[in-house]
Amino acid sequence: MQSTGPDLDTVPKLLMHNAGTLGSRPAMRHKDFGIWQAWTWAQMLEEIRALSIGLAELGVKRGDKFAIIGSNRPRLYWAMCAGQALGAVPVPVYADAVADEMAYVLAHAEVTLGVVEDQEQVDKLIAVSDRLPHLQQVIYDEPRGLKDYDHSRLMSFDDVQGIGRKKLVSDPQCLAQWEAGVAAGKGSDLSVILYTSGTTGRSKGVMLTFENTIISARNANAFDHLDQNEEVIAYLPLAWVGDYIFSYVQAYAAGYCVNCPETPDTVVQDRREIGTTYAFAPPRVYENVLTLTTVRMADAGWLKRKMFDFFIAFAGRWGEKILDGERVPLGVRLLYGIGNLLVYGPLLNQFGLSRIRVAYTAGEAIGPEIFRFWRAVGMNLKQLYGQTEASVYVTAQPDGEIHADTVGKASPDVEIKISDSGEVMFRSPGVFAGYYKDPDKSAEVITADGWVHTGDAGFFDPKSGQLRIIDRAKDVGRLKDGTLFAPKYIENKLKFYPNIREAVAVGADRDFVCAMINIDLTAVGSWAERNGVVYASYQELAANPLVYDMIAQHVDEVNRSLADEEIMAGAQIRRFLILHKELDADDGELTRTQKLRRGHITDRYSPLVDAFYNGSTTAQISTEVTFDDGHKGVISARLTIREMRPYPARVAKMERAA
Amino acid sequence: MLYREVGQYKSSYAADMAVFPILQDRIGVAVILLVAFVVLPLVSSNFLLNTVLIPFLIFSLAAIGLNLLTGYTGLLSLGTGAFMGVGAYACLKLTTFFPNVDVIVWILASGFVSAAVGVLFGLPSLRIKGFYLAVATLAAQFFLEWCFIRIPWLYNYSVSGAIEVPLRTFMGVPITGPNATALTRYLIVLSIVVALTWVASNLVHGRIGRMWMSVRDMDLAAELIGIRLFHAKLLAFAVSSFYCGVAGAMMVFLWYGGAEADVFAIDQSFLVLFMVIIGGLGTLIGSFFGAALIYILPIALRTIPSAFGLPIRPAAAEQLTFVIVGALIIMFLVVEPNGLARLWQIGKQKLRVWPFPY
Amino acid sequence: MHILYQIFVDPFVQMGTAPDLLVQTLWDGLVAGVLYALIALGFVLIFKASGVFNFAQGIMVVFAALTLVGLHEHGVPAFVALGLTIVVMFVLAFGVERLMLRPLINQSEIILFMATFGLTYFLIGFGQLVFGGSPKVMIAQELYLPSGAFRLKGLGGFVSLQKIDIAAVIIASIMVAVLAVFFQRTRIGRALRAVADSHQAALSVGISLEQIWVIVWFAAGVVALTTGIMWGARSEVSFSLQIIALKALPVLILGGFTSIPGAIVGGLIIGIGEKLGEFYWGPLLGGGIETWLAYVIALGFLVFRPQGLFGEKIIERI
Amino acid sequence: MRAPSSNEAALGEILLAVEDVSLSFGGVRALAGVSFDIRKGEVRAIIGPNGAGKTSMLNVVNGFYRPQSGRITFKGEVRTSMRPYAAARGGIARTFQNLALFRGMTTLDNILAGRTLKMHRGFFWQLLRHGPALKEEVEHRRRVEEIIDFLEIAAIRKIQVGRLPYGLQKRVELGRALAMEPDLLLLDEPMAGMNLEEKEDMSRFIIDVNQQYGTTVALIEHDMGVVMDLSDRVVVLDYGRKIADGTPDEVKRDKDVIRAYLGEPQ
Repeated sequence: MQSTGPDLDTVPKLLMHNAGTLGSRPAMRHKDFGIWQAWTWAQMLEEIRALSIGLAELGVKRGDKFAIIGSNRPRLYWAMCAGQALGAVPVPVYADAVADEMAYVLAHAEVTLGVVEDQEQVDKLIAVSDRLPHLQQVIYDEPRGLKDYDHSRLMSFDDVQGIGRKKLVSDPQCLAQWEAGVAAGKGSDLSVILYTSGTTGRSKGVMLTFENTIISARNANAFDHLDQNEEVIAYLPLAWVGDYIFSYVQAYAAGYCVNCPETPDTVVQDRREIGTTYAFAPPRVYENVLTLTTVRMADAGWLKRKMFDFFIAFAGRWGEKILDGERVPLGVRLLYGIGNLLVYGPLLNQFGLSRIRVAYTAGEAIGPEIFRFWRAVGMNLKQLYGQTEASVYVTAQPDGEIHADTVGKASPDVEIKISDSGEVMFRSPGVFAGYYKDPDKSAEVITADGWVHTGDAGFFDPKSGQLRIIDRAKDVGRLKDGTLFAPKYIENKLKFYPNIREAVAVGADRDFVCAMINIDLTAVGSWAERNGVVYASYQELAANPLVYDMIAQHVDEVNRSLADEEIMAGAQIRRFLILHKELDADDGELTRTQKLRRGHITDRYSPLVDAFYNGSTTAQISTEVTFDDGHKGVISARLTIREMRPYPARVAKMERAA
Repeated sequence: MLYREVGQYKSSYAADMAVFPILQDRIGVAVILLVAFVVLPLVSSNFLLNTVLIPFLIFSLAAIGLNLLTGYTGLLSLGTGAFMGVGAYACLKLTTFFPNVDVIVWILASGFVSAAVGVLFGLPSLRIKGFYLAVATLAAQFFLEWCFIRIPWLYNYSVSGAIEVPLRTFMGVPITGPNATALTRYLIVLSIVVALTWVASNLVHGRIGRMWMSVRDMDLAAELIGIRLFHAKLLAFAVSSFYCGVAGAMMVFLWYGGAEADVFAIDQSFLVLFMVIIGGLGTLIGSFFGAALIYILPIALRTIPSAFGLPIRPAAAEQLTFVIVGALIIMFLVVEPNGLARLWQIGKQKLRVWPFPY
Repeated sequence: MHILYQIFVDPFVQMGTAPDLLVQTLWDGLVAGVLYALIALGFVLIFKASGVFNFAQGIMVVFAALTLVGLHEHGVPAFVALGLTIVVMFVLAFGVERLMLRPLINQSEIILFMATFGLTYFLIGFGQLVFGGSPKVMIAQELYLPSGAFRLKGLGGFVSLQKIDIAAVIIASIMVAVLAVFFQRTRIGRALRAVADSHQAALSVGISLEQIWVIVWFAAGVVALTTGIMWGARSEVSFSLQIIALKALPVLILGGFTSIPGAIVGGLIIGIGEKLGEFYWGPLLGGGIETWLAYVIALGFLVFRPQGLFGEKIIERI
Repeated sequence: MRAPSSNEAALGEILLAVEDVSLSFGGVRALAGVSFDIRKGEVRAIIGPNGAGKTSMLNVVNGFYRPQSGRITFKGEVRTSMRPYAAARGGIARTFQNLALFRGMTTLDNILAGRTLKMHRGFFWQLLRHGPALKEEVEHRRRVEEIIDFLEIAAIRKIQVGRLPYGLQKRVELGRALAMEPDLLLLDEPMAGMNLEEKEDMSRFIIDVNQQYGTTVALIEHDMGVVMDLSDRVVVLDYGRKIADGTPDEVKRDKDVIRAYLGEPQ
């Protein structure tokens, strides 16, 4: 059942509608104090209303911007809606951002109010308060440690709600006024500003209207037949558009229940307890889970391992066919049933995925092995391609038309075209209203007739008719000899090995391709344990010659597969090294959504890049790092560069690549 | 593997603190109860009921009693047999004085007599612990045993010096004495054992259980969080002896139908202690496992050779049983010092994390 | 009033009027006490060195005696049988160390205690299986142990001293002396004491813990054999002896678990105490109080001196 | 960071006064005529070299040892010797240098055990574990969950404490003491054997306990940095005698203290 209707064009209106029609159904749960606390739609309306009226009493008015900072907790989601009910615009911010990064976004958005999780975030805001002239009030959820703070501009969430509740009692007009305020909201109103942590430069504030998000959400719900019975777990950053649409707007549109985990560390356990039916995650999550599976199974007894391997291999052959409803021999179906009892079912159950009806991977390319693995064991994993600027949905794979290397067909109401330069462009009701306070940039991205430049290079796969994405358009370069060089394409191939966590390929305008690699501490650490390799630190493990040998093998396999592809054969990796530290968002090497910031990395590691191309076999590097507690230090290392032998280009078997 | 815990979330503390929080476990318990109350009565022969099921249940209850004292509170007792005896003799006296009150009431009431005696012999636990306390309980064992023999009043001055169980009926159905059918007695024993197990489970999962375990794990710290050690220990003695007493009364009234004092000799104490240790200290389910292994194993050892047609002298079979049981005890302790319940837990954990090893 | 008289006056009047009976009772108590002390001694040896509360000590007494008699029944000459029995006790010690103590190292004491229960069962079954379950007569004569009795006249009657009892007291005394010398003078003895103080210390002076365990269990086995011969010669060799063996426990409570002099003194107190109690006060209660009197005496001690006669005062530290 | 509180604490009333307490074991003298007081709301440190009698002092305060002479006044009542459980009833909680957890029980049960004194449902209800008994369990579980949340040990609530790493066990032990809602919290080397990060966490918890719940804290600690940061007043023991008493700054400058810590110059 969808909550549709032309009058339901804002999220607060959906809230009031749901409170009426789904009143006693759960709207949110939060594992807190050891058990799942739940709120029905009716209760949630009451909570949000109290907060909203409290905020109004504090002076929040239509058009104000207010920040939301913290992890996924019901009260922060409520704050979004409470503000929206007043016509104010929430600006969710990445909670793990350091104070400095946060200051830029908050100052740019001119936020007047911050709703934050705890003392940690309050401290950050206090630290940069001199740069935030508009900020008048900070509201916190968790009072711990804040007792002795100066409360002249600080107030607890409970107190704000208290103000609202008191007002509701004392002023009989208040309720009607508030409801009138909600009714006054329009679909075309600005609903949220989401700052994208761009891979280059300062982040930009993407403005989305209610219409943008609600139409996209309804289309998505209809596309996958989502209704009020879904259970989802909210664990992705609040500032990411995916979470905003998926844990917030889609939930309000379909009326399903959003569950907030106890802590970020217990997401797997919490997901398992709830048994989510609809999931949305970047490939990294699926990859980590698979790595965990591999690592744990490596410690299992011989017999169990054999059984596991047999059934996984069997599922690899038949699982996807069964999932897609194809006809398979009865024997296969029977054996798959046994496999389901012994392996697939328990496996999905361990990770809380057995009730999944639809799971999406998005944000980046997923390794085909990983993608097929999850589908083979019976989870309906699909790909979608989206952007903040599109209110997420650009393309998605319909049930039964799933391919590991494509991202699907145009989502409902979305038009797509490939520009002459090979860039993917789209037009849809979800197209954003522009970048906040940056009309020049907006005009650059949105054409006069409403098409949006995605910045991604791609093409339509002739066989499946689905979109394929190669790389960021601006990252696609050429080697000196003119060979096409798509760094991400190569990096993804590397990253599909569990031992490789991150890779950076360099080669544009150079003679050949080189790669800097980050090993995966979980996978390689477990390998080290099994093989008696002793190490005291990440750095030591990364420098181990045996680890180098292992990674060299992976690189070699990647080269072989590149040699199979006509246009990529010249871009094989000739030299590589293993980095001495993990690439980290705190050091600006990754974005907060864990994407490479390529330019920054090549600057930072320029001595290494130089060493690649001047023939050195080792390279010295010192880098400044930021520790978890915020203080900085320098680590330096001498890294070994390993030489690889490329494969001759073969006659292409282009059945997939074309 | 069989455990599918997705979607089993708890939204109240009551649900979270339930004894069986996992759905599959609840189903398992229901199945076991169904089998015990319905299936077994339908399919069991009198032999099976009399020689296997009834004694197994009675020993399980005694083992639970001792487990509350030794496993949960950490007080080693070698007087179980005597406390069982107190229950049996008390029941005899009570039903003699008040023949018209239902004997089931007296079976349960005799537990209170046993509890009182238990408290009396638990008094030294104020000052002593460990093996020293074990010796104190031996005093109880031998003194009470002596009483059972030397005080004719206890066995109603019967010529044989043994308890002779009188016929008692409940709503016209004979439940004790020679006319009571095995099935009736089985169902009564089963009901009492199930009910008392439930009660024991309630106790150990609540404040009192935590209090006992605190005393067991670190008595000094327990005292420093405000627990009166003496009270906690005496309560453990009382509850433990209650269970043993009821088990003893059931043993004579619902199983043997008559008994001499030597039934409650030190051997019986040791037997129950074995059950508790092999089953697993500090677990209720272990008490059942232990009773099954220690009681049923010898029966199996005696019956299996003859079932295969191997001629074996009864005496030799008995001796062989001793050898095997002794060796098994050592072997079990070597393999899993925490008892069968621990093995069970490990197995269950394996099933829960399946297909992973951990 | 009458009952008070019976308890507090009458027994002492009897002692005074018939001193021969008193001396006879004391002697019987002394002999029983010596044998209790011997069982307790074997126990203390093992507890000191390996921290194991060896419940099987009593059954080792029976097992040793049974083996000796059993071998002789099968035609083995008495002294060869004695030698063979010593070998059997060594094999037992070795087996216990290998199959029981070593795998259970670092387990809690209650687990080790339970393991000795298992050993008890095993030995009961094994002994009967091999040598039969019926009571046997000790080969006292073949071992040149005296029989018959001295009758000492005097004290208004006579006192009868069984020669075997005298022998038992002498042999027990020799045994204790030998052990004392062994502990004080020999290298192994010093090692044993080191172990008793601290396993770490023992390891650091280069003594294998395993060897020491074998040695103490073997020593306890020899003590058990001696006890078994004496006790067997006085009554008969049967498994009913194990109940008497339990008497070692109150002896230990009195003497402390780690003290050899304590075991001896405790044994004597218990032996004499229960004989006096049985003879003079027992009839008041209908007799047979011997079965539990020892425990009650021990219990009384426990409440007033929990660490035993010779144990050190325990100061609990946290 | 918490400069303002020390003056206020100095004004607080006396919660516990130790007067001329002496204690010896056999011939060994552990405490000799020690006197000091603990005021409501303060963090009081007891420091001194090894064997100075610090732990003995705590053991006397919570009734585990009986002093041979001297007087202890707690909440205005003279208690020369009280049983440990009576001390607990009076509102004194305690953690130990070498941990005294109930190792066979889970984190949750350990902390719940700390609530034993606050639970009153009788034996009969405990037999049923329904109705009032269950209601009481649930109420206390809620309170315990607050402590779990406070100490950030949610992820280990159902793990047997014996299997936890040392630093977490220390935290659970603090949790159990907090569950008693004590007026006076005695901490015996709360940071012994911890790494820097764990020490910082523990310091934060101690400060929060003191500030948020107003619990009076008396702690023994070796790490002088921690002591100086945390405590309002410090008493210094050496060979069972008090050699100094005052604010951290005063104590730091005291000649006797310097001598005790650095050894007497010959």
